[in-house]
Parts: sequence; structure tokens; C-alpha cells
Amino acid sequence: MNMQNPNFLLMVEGLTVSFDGFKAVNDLSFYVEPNECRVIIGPNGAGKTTVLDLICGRTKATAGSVKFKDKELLAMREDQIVHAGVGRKFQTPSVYEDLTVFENLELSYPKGHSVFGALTFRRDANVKARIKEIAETIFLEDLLDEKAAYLSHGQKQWLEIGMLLIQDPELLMLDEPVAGMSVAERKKTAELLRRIVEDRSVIVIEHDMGFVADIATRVTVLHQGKTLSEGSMERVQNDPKVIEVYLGH
Amino acid sequence: MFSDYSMSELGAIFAMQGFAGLILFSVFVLMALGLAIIFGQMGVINMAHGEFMILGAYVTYLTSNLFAAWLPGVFGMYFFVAMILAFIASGALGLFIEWAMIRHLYKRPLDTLLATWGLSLILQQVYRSVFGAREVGVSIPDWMMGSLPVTDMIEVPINGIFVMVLATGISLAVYYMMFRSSWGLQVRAISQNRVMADAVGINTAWTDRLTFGIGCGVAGVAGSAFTMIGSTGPTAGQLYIVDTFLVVVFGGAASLLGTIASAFSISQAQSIMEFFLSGSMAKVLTLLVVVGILMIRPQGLFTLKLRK
Amino acid sequence: MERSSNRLFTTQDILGFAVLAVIIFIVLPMALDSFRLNLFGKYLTYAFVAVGLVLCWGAGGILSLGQGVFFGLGGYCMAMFLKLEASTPKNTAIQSTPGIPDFMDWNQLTALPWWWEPFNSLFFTMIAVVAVPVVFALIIGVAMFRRRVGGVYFAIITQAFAAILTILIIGQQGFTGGVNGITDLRTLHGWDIRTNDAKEVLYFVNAGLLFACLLIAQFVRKSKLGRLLIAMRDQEDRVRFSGYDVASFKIFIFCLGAAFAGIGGAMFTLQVGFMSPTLVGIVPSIEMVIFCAVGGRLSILGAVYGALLVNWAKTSLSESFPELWLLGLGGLFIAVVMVFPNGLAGVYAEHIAPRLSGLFGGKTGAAKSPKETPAE
Amino acid sequence: MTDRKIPKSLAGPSRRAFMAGSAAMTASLFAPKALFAQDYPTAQINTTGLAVTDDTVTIGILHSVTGTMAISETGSVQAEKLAIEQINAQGGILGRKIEYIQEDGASDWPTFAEKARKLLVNDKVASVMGCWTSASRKAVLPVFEQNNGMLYYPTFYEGLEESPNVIYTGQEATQQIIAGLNWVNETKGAKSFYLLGSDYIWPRTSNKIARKHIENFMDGCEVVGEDYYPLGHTQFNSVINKIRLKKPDVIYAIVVGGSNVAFYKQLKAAGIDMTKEAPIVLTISVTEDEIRGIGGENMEGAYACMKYFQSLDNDNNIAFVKAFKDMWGEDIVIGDVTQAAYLGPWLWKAAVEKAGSFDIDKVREAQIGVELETAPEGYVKVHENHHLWSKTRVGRAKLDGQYEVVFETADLVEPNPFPEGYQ
Repeated sequence: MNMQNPNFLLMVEGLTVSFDGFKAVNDLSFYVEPNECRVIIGPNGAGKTTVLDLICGRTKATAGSVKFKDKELLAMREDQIVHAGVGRKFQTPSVYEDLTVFENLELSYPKGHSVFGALTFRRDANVKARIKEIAETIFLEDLLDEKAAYLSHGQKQWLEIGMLLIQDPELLMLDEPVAGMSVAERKKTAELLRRIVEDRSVIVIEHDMGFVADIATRVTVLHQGKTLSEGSMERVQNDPKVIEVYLGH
Repeated sequence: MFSDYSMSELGAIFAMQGFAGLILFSVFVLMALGLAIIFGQMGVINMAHGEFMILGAYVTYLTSNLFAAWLPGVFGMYFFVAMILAFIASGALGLFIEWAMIRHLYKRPLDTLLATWGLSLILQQVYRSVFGAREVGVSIPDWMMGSLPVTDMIEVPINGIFVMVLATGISLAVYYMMFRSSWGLQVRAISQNRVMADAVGINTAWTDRLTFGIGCGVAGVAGSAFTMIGSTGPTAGQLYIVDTFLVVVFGGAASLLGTIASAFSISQAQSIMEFFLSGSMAKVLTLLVVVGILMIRPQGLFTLKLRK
Repeated sequence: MERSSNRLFTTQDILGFAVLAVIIFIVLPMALDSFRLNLFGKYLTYAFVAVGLVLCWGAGGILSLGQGVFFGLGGYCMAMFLKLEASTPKNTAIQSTPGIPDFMDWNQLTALPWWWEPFNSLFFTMIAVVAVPVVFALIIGVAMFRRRVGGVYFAIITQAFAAILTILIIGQQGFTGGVNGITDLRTLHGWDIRTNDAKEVLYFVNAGLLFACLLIAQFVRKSKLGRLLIAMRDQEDRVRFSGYDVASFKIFIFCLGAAFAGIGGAMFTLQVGFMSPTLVGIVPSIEMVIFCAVGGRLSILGAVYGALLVNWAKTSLSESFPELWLLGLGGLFIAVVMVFPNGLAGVYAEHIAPRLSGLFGGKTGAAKSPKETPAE
Repeated sequence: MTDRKIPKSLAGPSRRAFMAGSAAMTASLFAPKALFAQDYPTAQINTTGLAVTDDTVTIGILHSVTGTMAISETGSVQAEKLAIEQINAQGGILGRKIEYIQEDGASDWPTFAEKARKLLVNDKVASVMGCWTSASRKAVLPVFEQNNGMLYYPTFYEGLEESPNVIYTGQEATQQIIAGLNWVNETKGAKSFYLLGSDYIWPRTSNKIARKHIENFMDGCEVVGEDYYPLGHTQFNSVINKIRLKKPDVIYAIVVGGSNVAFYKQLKAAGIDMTKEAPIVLTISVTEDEIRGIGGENMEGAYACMKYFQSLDNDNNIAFVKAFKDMWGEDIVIGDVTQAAYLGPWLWKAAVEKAGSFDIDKVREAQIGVELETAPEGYVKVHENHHLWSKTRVGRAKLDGQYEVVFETADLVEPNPFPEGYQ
């Protein structure tokens, strides 16, 4: 199914990675459209996080191709992939604990990314306005001067999402964004995601089926590094192969 | 450059040079094993490794004096007693240092480096105050000195054979402990996942201490063996530290097999180059090649590819 | 929403710089005789290295155990120039080949090696003092950081470089002066650097250069790059996935540290009057790390105090109790790691600054957590 | 050698003086010609502001007490302190007791320079006994020349230096090398030589002189190999194999420090029994001091070329060895450099008394031609090039770690720090 559809934002084809012979991701292909919210689910060890790692360049693929807006990502460095418009949030929140929320966002601001640029970067009005705007989106406008270390777990997750948003990526990849959140925080996060998806594509890894049903446009089920099933939430839920994998063992 | 020699001479020389390489290999293995256990399994940089070796050498010196004074009849055998005592002394010091210092620093590997460097300075001064600034002469039992004539041209030094046997023995012992004993299982479990190991009831604190102690003990045995081939003085331990670290890093820190492979390749390279070049240039070239390879392949020779 | 950390100097920074300036430019020269002042000048040359280490290690988490290499390269560049100037045909008339440095003559060299030639020019030398260490650092940095070697591995490999360079310098004595180093340096463009007056002038030149480096360091720390370094130290992957080429930042800061060290080395040569491989090896390299650690690995001003204090203690302790010096130094290493991980600057920020601010009733940032104590 | 101006009692300690045990008492008993301070007003004998009072004169001792060189330099410090004590016991110099300020060079050359400056500039010492390695001497040399100090340097060294501010009480290279090579050629019939050394200036320069001498001045002799190892190197099996391959008559070894121990142990272990003298091992870097670390059993049969051995059989030396052991312990050994260090204070004393002044310039002038009959090594004399006329001796190492003297030159060998034809 080699579809050369220029409408796809991301085309993953034949993606394979092996660790000492063990194929964590095996000949995987899938396609993401603009403004789609794709959720990847699957049992533990299915290779979900590895797929994100491969796309964003954190792990080098053994074979295959990942095309983003017709650019081959596999040949690019992580920072180049980011500049191409792909953002990545990690499973455990990774924010700069020693810096304030403001500084966390500022470091992610898409300007001054070269050595010289960073030396001469000035905190001008545009920067401040943009940071304020993002902070409002992620519910942290009152905590700008707080050190990130003092935020709650959920707030750190939001902050990390905010750090991605400020770069305005076209594709956002989120690894378990609601893990460890309270019910109230989950609701707020779902609302946040829905707003985010409005003008970009998102790939989300999630276990919480209720949350998945809440946000997903399409769902991909991974099993042993391969696509087991793909389609709408409803279709996937009724796929006997999926039921077999989740319940059979 | 070979035209001056007959074939049989050349053959003999290459045989002996190969043997020299094997001795150097054994020396490297002995130096590096203790460090590989500590660095590879615990991630701790022990800059005082050389001083733990020298402690073993001083213990050997004291033992030889004791035997000479009290048990001259069995002086030839003192070396074995000395090695056991060296293991105990260095190991005990290792346990103490782990308790007093290292255990507070597990999360700061670069800081252990500085702290153990400080420790090495202190140990040097202690040795100097106790044993004097001069090197001490350790008398070696007669049966260990001299060489075995294999053919009329090839002779192999007995102490070289002894070092090789010892290196093999200790490698096997370490291998057995790491992969066949419950301690080894615990050590490996901790190095994979400390939190989990803790959770399933492994006494991580004690295992760490024991690991550090055993690593230091092995260093002590190495130091004891080195009295046969090198000098015993307060600062002699410093001579070994760079070589030792490079052997371990080059091998791939987490792999004992890698340490042995790297000791083998470095020793052979150095030994071959020493034959064709001046000793100094051989050393520089060996170090440069090792560092060069490490730049291209920073994970070292042997390493498992792991999912992050 | 103006935040204090975005300004180049906070009130506290200004105070810190001012106090240090008063100590270095006024108190020390007035309190010390020419001999002691020269000694402190020598200590200050180590402070260049320590400041570089604060940037690399304290801020960037890159611990180099090979800073002696850069210190030595800078020092050797300067020494080569001075040696050429001292080796006039007239001064070296007794040699078989007059006009070349004495150690070359002893090693049967009959002509100056080509790579010594450019060091006839002071201008070239002044550039080389910075450029040679930087090029070295660049090569090491590109090779290592591009391949994401860091932490302990980086420390050990830089240490190996220190060992290699030492063996090379000693082994190639015809070109380098070997274990003796390059000695008997006399004049700089005809100006005798051995007189007491010259040494005083050099002290102030040295101090001025140090302050220039401190200002550069402060600028870097307070720029976005400075915050990025801290971010990288703690969450390298996050920085990378925020679109930064992490390696290039590490290379930059490593090269900057090397440049500082090179200047320090050159000033060392000028003030002490020779350069030798003992300044290049593993031991001095690690000692330079301890200067930085004692001062506080996060504080650029602390690094200066650290270098002064440790060396002053070394000189005075070894004058009165030579046997105890190693014990003291060893204990210092351990204490600074286990008890005062943030060194003098940490002690100041935790214990002294709060009292001071209580005394003056002012709010001078005493509430800052020790982990990110800025300069002083 | 007939025109010796210095009265024996001034030039050195008598044998009986040591036997008396208490040094203080012997001063008045056995030094009848001791000079009295009041005969030499301080203002007259010290016109340049040195640390000289009406009853004391201060000198400096500058060696490494810590670091890698402490091993070697300890003996020199002990010898210098012994000499100072003996001189004081005889009434001092110009009626003034010697006091000393000891500084630690810490095996670090910049520290040596720093301490030298301190001694000369701050302490104004009248002379300095010190340094061991060439590197430390090179580091302090400009300091001494600039501040016009006087250094007594005890180590045998590579030569190529002749500073007006240094008296070299050890041998320069030719004094140590040439006679020994001739001896091994003439008495042992040695024709082929393998030169080996630690990689730094002294072994390299010495081997260069050895090579020139072998190739240009010894008929039918050749150098079959030359090799250098970094300081501190401990693995010599490769070079031992090379030596086997080349089958030299003589291994000419200038290995130093910890490497020494490794080299000789491995040589023995490789089956090269030095007592069989095939090949002969000839060294210029192993004194009795070093043998203690190497072990007599590993050194037995090797030849060393020095100017002094502890076993030297003359009255001066017997008294010196006894005094040294009385002061520093029975099981101490004395090597070539230790003896040379012992000469320093005595040579300086002789020069000061000859000049009748502590002024550096006058002492320097007076120093030339000073003779010391009481030197443990025998009679020595200061050459105008600031080195000593000394004999060259060859000793054979015994199991107990002492050398048995097997050869000595008939006459004193002239020091020649810039040897023609050897460069």
C-alpha cells in the first residue's frame, strides 16, 4: 500500500529497528493526515515508545523510511527534525527543574537556537507576549516565576506540552500525557489536547481507553512491533485480533 | 630490518615477543579486573585504584619480612599467603571506604572521581609516613625468578607464567562470582535496575559494599603480584591509573569480557609496536589509537545495544 | 515582568565583582611584597582555568580532566616566542648552531623547525596562545560531543590526552625542551620580564585579563546560552528535542574554557619565566578541578577565590608542614565533595549571605537555593 | 697538589671527631683553629645584605620532600644536614653557626622556582644546597642568576651548562661515561653496546656521548641498539627480547626511578643472569640507594660507573659512613649523589673562609681552585668551570646491595661540560 499521497503529513513505511537481533519495530507502516489526532495503543513492549523515538531521531532505524512533508527524517539530526516541525514529549515529564516556568518556555522559544543566536538572544516584548499566551493555554499563567521543580506532576506535564506548543510544530508526539494525573487534571488535559489538535497533527500514546475515545481521530494498535489493527476507535475495539491480544493471554 | 637474522632466530623472537605480549596482557587484566567490577557494575570511578594495588604490594612486603624472620623454612611459599592477605587488606579498606564515602555519592559519578582522587593522595602520604619515601625491595622466592628454557633460543620467564596463571585464575573466579553466584546475580540485577532490585528484597546497600570491597581486593592481589615485576613505593600506584582506565573504557564499561578483549588488543598492539619503535613512541601511538577508536566508537569494544 | 536573572549584573553580582576587584587590584598589591605578589599572580593564572571549568563543568556538566593540556599549550606558545627572543646569535654564541634555542642545539638540531618560525612574531604568538588550545579543544570536542560522549567517559579520555601530550613533549625533547621544559626566558620585545618592576606590571596585566575573562564568563552565564547549559546538564534530551544542536553548545563552551586556560598558561609563562610538561599532565589538570570545586563549581568568582585559597594554602602549608600537605589536599578533595558540594560560594550563599542581608535589611537574593547560586 | 692552603681542621671533619659522639663537645676539643666571629665583623663580611648575623649565617636547603622525586632527594637532604651539623660542631663558618631553612620543591619545577625565589629574595640566604633533577635546576637557574645566589647542585647530570651561580658537585656526563666505557672495552673485551634509557634529557644526552665515544674513539666497537621508555614505564619484556636478538656484549642502561626496579627484575626473570656477564650490564643510574628498591638479588653482577661508592675504603669515607649512620640510622645506605650533596656545605665553607666574606661575588671568585682533602670520595678540586675534578670508578653490585669497587681512574678526571667531538 505504497500511497504517494501528498496530503499525508507523515508517512512511515517499512520502519524496522532491531536491538541485537530483537526487532522492536518490524516493517511498520502508517500514515498521518494533517489535523489528525492519531492514538497508538498496544500492550507493554509493543514498541510504541520506540516508534516515537524512531520518528524524532532518538533511536536510529535499521531500515525503512519516515517522510515528513516529503522530507526524509531518518537522515536528519534530532534538532533538525524539530526545526522541520516535529515536537516530542517524553513519557516522564522532562522539564528543567532548576529554571522557572518562564525560563523553561523561553528556552523552547523558536529563536536563538544557534550558539551565536543564544549568546545574543534578547528577551523582547514579542517573546514575553508569546510566553504569556502559551502559559495561559497550559493553565500556568500564575506560576511563571515558580521554579519548575516546585510544580505538581500534572503541571509539569502541561509545562512540557507548553514547551512544545511555543515552537508551533506541525506534528506533536505525546507519550502518555495523562499518566499520573488526577481526574480533574485529565479533563483539563483532554480539553487542552482538543484545542491543540485544531491546527496541527498529534500522535499520542495512551493506555487510558476513556481518554483515547475522547480525543482520537484514528487509532493504531501495535503488537510486537507491527500494526495489528488500524481505524476508528469503534472499529479497533471490535477487531477480534485486538481482543485476542488484550484478553487472550 | 629482518635481513640480519636467520629464520630460526626470527621465529624464536616472534615467539618470545608474543609471550611478552601475553605477559603484558595478563598485567593489564589484573590491573583492570578490579576496576571493571567497580566501574562497570557500579558506575563508580575509583581513582584510588592504584593505591589499593600498592596496599597489596606493601602487604606482600610485610609478609615476606615476617616469613623471613619467623618462618624461613617455608619462605618459598609466602607469596600465596601474601596474596590472600593482600586481598583481605585491600578488600577491608574497600569496604570501609564504601561505607564512609562512596555510598553517599552513588548519584554523582564525577564527584566520586574527585573524592577518590583525594583518597589516593591521602593513602600516598600514609604509605610515605609508614614505609618511607623510598621504594621497598620485596624479595621474591627464588623459584619465581629465572626462566624456563623451551628451546635453546626461547626462554620464558617464570614470573611471567605466574602472572598469566594468576590472571586466568582471577578472571575465572570473577566470572564465576558474577555469573554463577547469588552475589553476582544481585550485582547484575542492581546494575540493571536498582529500584527494582531493592523492591524484590535485595540488600542493595550491602551488595554495593561487597562489590566495592571485592573490586578493591582484586586490586590488592594484582598489586601483590606486581611486586614481581615492578616497584613498590608510595607513588607507584599512579603509574597504572591511566592505562587501567583506558583498558576498562576501551572494553566497554559494563562488560568483563570486553575488558579482557581490550586488555588483549592494547597489550598486543603495544608489544608489537615496542618491537619496531622506541618504547616512548610505542606508548604514545598505542594511547592515540585507543583514544582515536574511542572517539569513533565511544561505547567501547563490547557493549549491549539497549533500548533506551 | 523584568526578571533579575536576565540582567547582566544583579546588585549582588556588582557587589561581588567589586569586592574581588578591590582585593586583586588594591588589597593584594598593597599588602604583599613583590615576591608574594608574584606568587599570587601565578595563582591567578590558575584561576583562568578554574573559571573555564565553572562554565564547562559547573554549568555544562562537562568535566574535563585535561585542562592542563590547554593551559600548557597556551603556555608553550608564549614560551616559544620568549625562547626565540632569548636565543639571539649573540646569547647563544657558544652553541654549535648559534641562534637556535639551547635545547635544540643539545639535541643536534641545526636549524629551527618550520613550525617554530611563526613564533618569531609576537602578534602571531598572541593569536596562537588562544587559537592553538581552541583548535585542540575543537577537535576533541567535535569528535566526542558529536558522538555524545559525556560524563565519566569524557573525563577519562581528556585525562588520557593529558598523559599523551606529556609523554610526547618529554619524548620530543629536541623540539620541546623535553622534561626540562622551555626555560631561561628573559625578555618580551626587549622588556626584561625578570625584574621586580616587570613582575608587578605583569601581575596587573594578568589581573586585567582575568577580569576580562570573568566578564565574558558572566555574559555567557547570563545569556540564554548560560541557561541552556544548565538545562542541558539536567535534561539533555529535552534540550535536544527543543530543537537545539546540543553538541555545538558543548563544543563552544569547551573551546571557551580552553581559550581561558590558554591565556592563563601564557600569563603563567610570563610570570614564572618558564614552561614545563609538569604543568600539562594529569596531576595539575585534576588540581585545577579542585580549585574550581573549592571555590564552588557554580560560581565564576568563587573559582578565583578557590584558586587563590588552595594555592596559598599549598604554599604556606608546604612551607611549614611539607609532610602534611598531601593529607590536607586529599582531605580538601573529599570534604569539598562530601560536605561542601558548592564550595566557598555555597557556604557564602547558605550561611553568610542570609546574615548579611538580615544585617542590612536588604533583599539581596539570599533566598536562592544553593543549587543555582549565581556568581558569589 | 702540593700547594694546599686550607688547614686540615678547617677543610673537613677528622675521623676522631665523629667517634667522640657528641658533636657539640668536639667543636672545642678538636677544632683548635676555629675562627671567631669577632675577628670578622658582620658589616665587613656581608656587604650585600645576606642573612648573616654576628653569630649565625642562614642557608637554604631546597629538595623534594614530597612527590615522586622525594625517593631520590631524601639522601641529599640527609647528607647536607649532616655536613651542616659537623661544620657547626667545629665552630661554624667565620665563627658563625649555620642555620638552614628547608623548602620543599614537591617534585614540581615551578614550585622549585618559587621556593628558590623565596629563599633568595625573602630569606636572603647566603647559599642554597639543592635540586636533584635537571628540570628543577633549569627552573631555578634564572632565579639564581637574576638574584645572584649560589646553588650547590649534587647530582650527576648531562652537562651542557656552566652557570656562574652554580657549583656542580656531581659529575657531568663525560666524567661518568668515558672512563667506564674504556674500562669495559679494555678489561672485558666488550665490542657491541645496546643503549637503553628513560626518556628524558639526561639519559638521552648521556647515551649520545656514549654513542659518540663508542663509534669515534673505541676501535672496532659499535652501538647495536638504542631505546627509550617513558618515565615510570614498567614493562620491559619487549626491549629484553630486542636485546636477545641483537646479542650485545654490554647493555648500557640509564633507566631511572620506578622503571629501574621493573627493568632489573624483569631482566633477571627473563633469564639474563648478570653475574655471568653475558651480556654485561653497565649502568650510570643505579646507586646503592636504588638497589634497596630493586633488591640486591636482582642487581647482583651489574656494573655501575660512579665517582663514589659506599664501600670505598679510605679514612674519610669510613668516618663519613659512620657519622651518617649515627645520625640517620644503621640500615641507611649512601649513594653517589648523597656523597656529592655532602660536599656542598664543605665546599662553600672552604670558599667563604678563603674569601673571608659571605658576599656571593667574592665566594664565587674564591671557590675556583678550592680543594677538599677530606671528601669521602677522596681528594676533589673545583675546576674553573664550576665542576669538580673527580675520579671515575666502576663497581660491581653484590648480593647485599653494596658495590665492590673494581676499577678507578689513576688521576682525577677533568670536568668537561661542553665536550668537543661529542656534540
